Amino acid sequence: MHIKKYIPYTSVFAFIAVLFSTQEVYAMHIMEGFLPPMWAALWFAVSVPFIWMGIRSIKKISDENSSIKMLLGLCGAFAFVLSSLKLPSVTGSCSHPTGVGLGAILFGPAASSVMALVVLLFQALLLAHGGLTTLGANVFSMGIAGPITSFVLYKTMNKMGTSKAVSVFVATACGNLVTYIVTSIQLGIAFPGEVGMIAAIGKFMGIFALTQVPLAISEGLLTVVIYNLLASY
Amino acid sequence: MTQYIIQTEELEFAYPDGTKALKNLSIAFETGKKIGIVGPNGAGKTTLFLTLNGVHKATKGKIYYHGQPISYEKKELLNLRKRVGIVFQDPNTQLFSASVFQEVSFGPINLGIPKDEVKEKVMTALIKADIVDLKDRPTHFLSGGQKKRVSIADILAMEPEVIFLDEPTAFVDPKTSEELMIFFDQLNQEGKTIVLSTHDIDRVYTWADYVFVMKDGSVFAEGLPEEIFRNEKILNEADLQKPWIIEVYEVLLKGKPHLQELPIPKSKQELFDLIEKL
Amino acid sequence: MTQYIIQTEELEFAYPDGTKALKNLSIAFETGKKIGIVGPNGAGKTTLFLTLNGVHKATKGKIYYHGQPISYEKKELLNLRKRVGIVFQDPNTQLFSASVFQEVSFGPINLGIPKDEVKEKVMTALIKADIVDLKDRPTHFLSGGQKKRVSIADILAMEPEVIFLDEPTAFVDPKTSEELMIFFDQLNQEGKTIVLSTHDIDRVYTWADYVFVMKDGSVFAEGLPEEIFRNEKILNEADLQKPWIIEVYEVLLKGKPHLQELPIPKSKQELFDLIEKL
Amino acid sequence: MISIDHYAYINRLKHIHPLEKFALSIGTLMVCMFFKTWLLHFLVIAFMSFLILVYAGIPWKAYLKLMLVPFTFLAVGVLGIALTITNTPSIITIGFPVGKWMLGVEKAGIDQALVTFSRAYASVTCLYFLALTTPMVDVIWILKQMRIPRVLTEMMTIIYRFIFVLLETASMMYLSQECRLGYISISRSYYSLGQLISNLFIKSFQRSHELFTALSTRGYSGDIEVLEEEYIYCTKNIRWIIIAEMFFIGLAILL
Repeated sequence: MHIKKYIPYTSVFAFIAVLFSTQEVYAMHIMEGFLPPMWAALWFAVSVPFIWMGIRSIKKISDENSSIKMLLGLCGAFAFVLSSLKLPSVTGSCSHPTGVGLGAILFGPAASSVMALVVLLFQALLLAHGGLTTLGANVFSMGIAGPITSFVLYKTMNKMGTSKAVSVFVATACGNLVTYIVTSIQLGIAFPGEVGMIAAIGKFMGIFALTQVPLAISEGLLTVVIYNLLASY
Repeated sequence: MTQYIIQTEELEFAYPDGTKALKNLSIAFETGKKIGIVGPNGAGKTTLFLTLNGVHKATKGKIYYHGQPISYEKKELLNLRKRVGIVFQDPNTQLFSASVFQEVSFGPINLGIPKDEVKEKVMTALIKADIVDLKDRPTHFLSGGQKKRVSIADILAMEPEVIFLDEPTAFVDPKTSEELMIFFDQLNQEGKTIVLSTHDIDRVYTWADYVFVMKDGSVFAEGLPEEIFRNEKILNEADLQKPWIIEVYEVLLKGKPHLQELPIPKSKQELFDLIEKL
Repeated sequence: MTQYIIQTEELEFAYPDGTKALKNLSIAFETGKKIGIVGPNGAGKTTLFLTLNGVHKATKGKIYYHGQPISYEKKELLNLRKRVGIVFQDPNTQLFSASVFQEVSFGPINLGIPKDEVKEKVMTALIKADIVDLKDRPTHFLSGGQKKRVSIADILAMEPEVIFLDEPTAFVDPKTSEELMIFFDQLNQEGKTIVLSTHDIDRVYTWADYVFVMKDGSVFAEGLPEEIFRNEKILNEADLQKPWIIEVYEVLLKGKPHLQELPIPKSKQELFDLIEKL
Repeated sequence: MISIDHYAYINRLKHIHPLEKFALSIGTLMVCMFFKTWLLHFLVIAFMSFLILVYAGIPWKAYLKLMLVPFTFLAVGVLGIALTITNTPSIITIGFPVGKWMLGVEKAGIDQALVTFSRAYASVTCLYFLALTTPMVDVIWILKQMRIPRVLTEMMTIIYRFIFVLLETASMMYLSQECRLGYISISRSYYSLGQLISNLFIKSFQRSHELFTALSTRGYSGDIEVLEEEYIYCTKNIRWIIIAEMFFIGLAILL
C-alpha cells in the first residue's frame, strides 16, 4: 500500500535531476555497468529462452521464404532509425520513440524479441545507449515484457471489438508503461537499500514516472497516427 | 538599381560533427531572375538552399532577405520559410500523403490559415502545376514527372517569392525535363525568382539569366551564362563541360572569324540560324 | 554469321497483380557489342533485365542463351545469373554490406567456388573497377560515383559475359559519368557484351554500336544509332530527342548538300572536323 | 552521421586485431563488474581514456561529449539508489522531515550509489574503447567467431548497412517537412512525425523487396555468406593485454 506514498515525493527529486541533465531522455535503457553482475547475468538467463524461440521462428519462416531475412533486416534498421527521431513530448521536452508497441503489433512478439536484441546491441555500440552487460535486462524489458503486453492487449481488444485507434493507443501506451515498470523492478530488486525491495521498486517507479508516463502517452498517440496512415495505404 | 531578393555575406554552415559544408559564401540573387547554380556533387548546393530558408542555421555570416538581415526569431523564420520554397531533388522524400490534394495542403495548413483559404490555395497551385486531374490520386502511384509536379505544387501552395529547385530534372526522362523547364519559365513570368541547381549544362546555358558556379562550399565563379561557359579556366577548375552550343559556335568561329561580330547564340535555334547564314 | 549471346522470342512477363510489363518482346543481343536501350520511364527496361537473368520468370515466350533455350532449373539458373550480370540503377538497393570486400565476395561465394579463388576474383574485380583503395572504407562513407563502381565490381567478380547497366549515369555528375563511360568501353574491349539503358541520348549515340528503342513493354524500333536517331518518326513516337550532333549535322546538310557523300559524324570530334572542312 | 561509427573507421587502432581489442575491453569490463573498489574504477577510467585519447587519437572534445551521454540515466539512477524515504528516522544520516516521514540519505545508500556510479562510468569507458576503435563489420566478425546463430549476424550485416540508407532518407524527409513548417506546433509535429515514420516504414518494406531482387540476381539462395577478412594477431599486444588485466585483478584483490 505504502508504495503509492513514495511516488509524489520522489517525483520532485526526479524533476530536479531532469532539469540538471543536458541530454535528451533515451527511454529506459539501463546504462553499461549499472546493474551488479549477479543481476546482469540473471536477466541474460531470463531473456535467452525467449530469444531462442524467436530465432527458431525466424529460421522456420526463412526456410519457406528466403526474402524474410531482408525484410527483418530492413525493419531492424527502421527500428534503429525510429529511436533516433525526436518525439515532442506532452511536457515540452523531447524523447525518442521506442517502437515497442509498433513492432509488436506489426511483427508479433517472437520476432520483436530478436529484433530488439540486435537493435539494442547497435544502440549500445553506436550510440552508447544501454550497454553490453545490461543487454539482457534491457532486452527483457523492451523486447519481451513490453511487446508481449502490447501484443496481448491489442489482440484481446480486437476480439472484444474495441475501435482500432483505442486498441492501438492502449496497447502501445501500456507496452511502454510495462517496459518502464519492469525496468523499475530490475533496478529496485538490484538496489533494495535499507527499505526493502518493494519500497525500492516504488521509489524507482516514482523517479522515472515523470519522464515515462508522458512518453507512454506520446508514443501511444504517435502510434495511432502511424497505424491509421499505414492502414489507409 | 538592382534589387536583390536574397543576399549572403561570408556565410558559413557547419554540421554538428564539424564538417563545414559552406565556407565564406557570398551570393546575391536578383529579384525576378532565372538563376542557375552548377558544380559537382558535394559542392554544397543543397545545403545552401536549406541555409537560405532558415532550416539550417548559419554558423557564421549574414543572410539578407529583401535587404533586411534575418534573425532566427520564430515568427521571422516562419515568414522566411513561407517566402523561400525548396523543391527537393527526389520527390519521394518530399511526398508522403495519401492523396495529391492532402499532400499539397500540408504547407498551407501548417501556416494556420482557415480551411476555405487552404482549399483555394491548393486548387490554385494544382491549376498552375497543371495537375488538377490528379487531385484525388494517391501520390505513390504517380509517374516520376507527375510526382515532380506535385512536389512543385506543394511549394506553390505556400505562395513563395523565390523557389529553389534542387536538380529538378535528375530523375525524369528528357521529354518530361523539357516540359518542366517550360513550366519553370512560366513561374518566372508570373514574377517568381527561380533558382535551379543542375548538372545539365546544356539546358542551364539556354535557360538561365545568370549562373553561379559552386565548388567546395563556396561560390567559385559567377556571371552571365555566355561568359561563364566560355571561360576555359573556370570550366576546367570546376570540372564542368562546355555546352555543345558554345562548342559548335567556337568551332565555327575558327573558320569564319567574322562571326565574332554577331551575338553569341544562346539557343539551339540561334545557333542553327547562324549556321544557315554561312 | 552473327553470334547472339541472348535472344528472346515473344517474351511476356506479367507481375502477380496482372500488369504486363513485357509484351511480345523479341530482342537479340550480338556478342561482344556495345548496346544501348532507350525509351521513356516505365517502358520495361529494368523488367527486361531481370527477366533475362532469370530472376523474373517469363510468363510466355522463350529466352535463348548462346542459342540454347533456358529452362528454370536451379543449376542452370545459377549459371545464367553468373553469366548475365545486372548493375542496378541505385547502388543503395544493391549494396548490402558495409564492407566493400565482403560486398564484392557475395556473388562468387554463391557460385560455390573455393575461398582462395573467391579472394582472387574479388581482388581482380576491385582492380578492374579501380577501387582497391576503397577496400577498407565502409560503404556509407563512399560518394555516389564510388558506390557505383563498387556495384559494378560486385558483378565483375562473378565474371559475367554480358553486363546489363540500368541507367548507370542517373545519379552521378557529368565528370563521373564521363569516367564511367570510358570504364564501360574498357570492359567491352575485354570481350564483355555491354547493354546499357539510359536517357542520355547524346552519350548513347556516340557510344553504342546498336540501339533498341523500347516502349510499352516491347521493342519499338532497333538499328544502328545513326539510323535510329535520324528517323523522325521513331523519335517522335517514342518521345525521344535527337542527339545534338545529328541536329547540327542536319542543319549543315541543308546548306551544303554535298556533305551527304561523307559519312555521318558519330562523335563530337568527327562533327567538328566536318565543320572545319567547310 | 553517427559519431562513434565515424571514429571507429578513422581511429589509429583500427587495424589492430578485433579480438585483441575485444579481449582488452571486455576483460577490463568484467574486472570492473566484479570488484567494487572505486580506486580500481578510477584507474580503469584513466587507463581507457588514455588509450582512447592518446593511442586511438579520438579528439578530446568528442570524447567529452560522449561521456555526457549516459549522464541523465546515471544522475537519475544514482539519486534513486541514494535517496531513502522512511518512517524510521534513525537510519537517515542527513535528511529532512516531510510530514510524518523522513526523506534523506543513509550511509549505506551513499556507499552503494558511489560504487555504482564509479563502476558504471568505468564500464562505459571500456565500452567506448571497443566502440570507438572497432568498426561494426569487425564486431560482427567477432560475433561470428563466437558462433552465435547465423541468422543474427546476417541480420546485423543488413541492419548496419541500411541504418545509414534509412537515416539519410529520414533526415531528407524531416528537412522537407520542416521547409513546409511541419513542426510548427505540437499537434502538427505529431501529424508530421507520424507521416514520416509511416512513409519510412513503407520505404523500408519496398527496399527489402528491391534488396531481395538485387541479391537474387547474384545467386542468393537463402544464405548470406561472404568472405571474411583476415586479421593478424600481434603477440606483443596480447602480452600487454594480459599484463594489464593481471594488474587490474591484482590491484582489485589487494585493495
